[in-house]
Amino acid sequence: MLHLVNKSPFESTGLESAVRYAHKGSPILLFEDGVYAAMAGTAYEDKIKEIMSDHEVYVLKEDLAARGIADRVVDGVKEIDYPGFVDLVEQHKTASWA
Amino acid sequence: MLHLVNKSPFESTGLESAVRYAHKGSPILLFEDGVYAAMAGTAYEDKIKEIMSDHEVYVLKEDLAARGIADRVVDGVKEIDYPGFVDLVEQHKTASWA
Amino acid sequence: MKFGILILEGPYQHESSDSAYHFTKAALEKGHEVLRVFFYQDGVINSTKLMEPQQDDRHIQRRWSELQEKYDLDYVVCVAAAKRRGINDDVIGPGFKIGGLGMLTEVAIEADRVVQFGA
Amino acid sequence: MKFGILILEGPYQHESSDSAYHFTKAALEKGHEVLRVFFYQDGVINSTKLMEPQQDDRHIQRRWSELQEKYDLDYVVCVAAAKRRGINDDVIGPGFKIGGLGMLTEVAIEADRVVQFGA
Amino acid sequence: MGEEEKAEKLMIVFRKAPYGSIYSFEGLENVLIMGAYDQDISILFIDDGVYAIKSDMDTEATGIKNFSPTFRALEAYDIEKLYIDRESLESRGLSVDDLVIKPKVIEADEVEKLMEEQKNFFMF
Amino acid sequence: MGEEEKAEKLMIVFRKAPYGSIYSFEGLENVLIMGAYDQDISILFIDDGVYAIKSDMDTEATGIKNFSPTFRALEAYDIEKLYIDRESLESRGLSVDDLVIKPKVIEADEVEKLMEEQKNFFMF
Repeated sequence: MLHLVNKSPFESTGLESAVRYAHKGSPILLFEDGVYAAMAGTAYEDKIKEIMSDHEVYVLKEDLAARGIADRVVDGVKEIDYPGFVDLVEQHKTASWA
Repeated sequence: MLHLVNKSPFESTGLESAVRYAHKGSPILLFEDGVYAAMAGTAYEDKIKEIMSDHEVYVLKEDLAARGIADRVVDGVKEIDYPGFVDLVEQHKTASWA
Repeated sequence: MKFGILILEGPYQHESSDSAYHFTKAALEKGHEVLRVFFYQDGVINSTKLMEPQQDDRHIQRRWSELQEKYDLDYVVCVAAAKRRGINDDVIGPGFKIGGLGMLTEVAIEADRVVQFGA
Repeated sequence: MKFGILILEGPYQHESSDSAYHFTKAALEKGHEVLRVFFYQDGVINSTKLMEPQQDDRHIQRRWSELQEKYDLDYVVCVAAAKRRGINDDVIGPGFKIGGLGMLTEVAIEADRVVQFGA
Repeated sequence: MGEEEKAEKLMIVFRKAPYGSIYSFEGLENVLIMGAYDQDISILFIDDGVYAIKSDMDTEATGIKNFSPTFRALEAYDIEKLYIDRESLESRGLSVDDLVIKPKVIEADEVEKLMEEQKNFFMF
Repeated sequence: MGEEEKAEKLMIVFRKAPYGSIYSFEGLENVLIMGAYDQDISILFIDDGVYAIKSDMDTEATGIKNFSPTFRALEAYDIEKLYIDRESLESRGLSVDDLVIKPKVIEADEVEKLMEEQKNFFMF
């Protein structure tokens, strides 16, 4: 199952919920304000790295660019665009942790 | 300064922000989904008790009743109604941590 | 005391517009002055007379309009925010008027307290 | 693959309606079928043709209407949610229609994937 | 699109607190309509959604419609597959005795499993 | 209500992330209007609001209007009292060099003090 997270990890517990319920191996896609969770150098970086030990973490390029953090992505996070987002949804049932 | 918090502490970091910036002695009013932070027996109870060592914590009765938790309030939290809310705002400048 | 009220969220979706209404009513009943209620962001949607909630639910626009009439209140719906969301002079209920964002600054200058409701 | 799209938040206030639009467009461009876009909760406000955003901003209703025309899509605005928020047949833009919540259940039955956007 | 003949597995997930936002109310409206379609419906309560079925709600002073009676009526709609996440419940100071309906208590790792079993599901 | 003669201290607080919601955009519109009233205006960035002034924003692919140029224009409006919370900035992986404007970095305990000094303030 693909888990969609669209809220900043500094403001909302959406990503924590997704991770609590996601089985090992289930991918997580960060978009909208959720992309801040994929930013290097933040207080959340250790947490996202821990999440990446159990899950592929994807981040939406369009939302990274809008926020000026396209060059600050934590190593190992996979950047995708909207067509890539569609492909992921094609491969997985999808839960939205708004 | 009076700090207004209207989001559940399980969903949002609004109360944490309020507490980070609030000076010792500044009151906090929990209303709307914020009232869950004043509920006894939750995983948040220790945290609200810690907050109460530095701040008066108020909770809006109308929102407690709506959620069926009027009889579950942590000891020491002060219950007020809308007229009491107005009185608090009269006494303090007011910040909204939505 | 002179209050100003700022509402940032729409009716029904969030409790904020209910809270703002109950607070405003309580302030008036205590004899305070409410200089202006300013509807901004999705708050502008509180003003539409086109809303038709279920019979057994509150009618948020009508409730605001009745409060306005009773206390002769000043309700301003921000024009820029309203235009984005499809709110204009043809759809606002009695007692609301559309106005510039400067009218929010005026409240900040003149009110003893501005209380904001949202998100 | 057959997609259904569910939108729960209003235009401009949240990025969700932008994300839903870009996703829907990308799915169509990849050759997928989009059985229905269902507008629920504040999502119903995406449909109002009364919106007039600033000249240099996107026009969210018009963008949806153009996509509908290009791909002959089925857009349903939930009647109960719409009535609460002042959205009715007189204000919806081209390509939108107002319909019952059952039409969301139909999508859940028939689509291979329903993707929801909001809050 | 018309009605299908075979029953599909569909689920509504409640995960937001009641009254602060309309999510749980409009989610419940969705359940009632789904109930009329003769499908295989499940309902799941997780996160703050467990608060949606707390007993003793009295919304009169807020002016907002109390939806508790509607949750109580779910059985009349033959919706009987009700689940609730133990950790969400316990961390929020609740037990099944505090609720207006009595969902089956499940563990966190069953949540994704239930979701995966559905044809489709919605989260409110 | 008409314009006042004496300047009042007014403040806008940015505390939400940009683009996910309209809070920062409509908060900025409010700043520009306030700037025309000849008052004593301050701006404060805390929590996710620090992200509102990150440099290098490129919103083209999202279709949303980029408001960075408007923040850059604040000086032209004689709005020079700009503050930012150090902890919010650092915990979000940013330094002042990453920002399109250069607010004065303050500590968390100065935030409430700044708010208290105002006649009124708004939080977006």
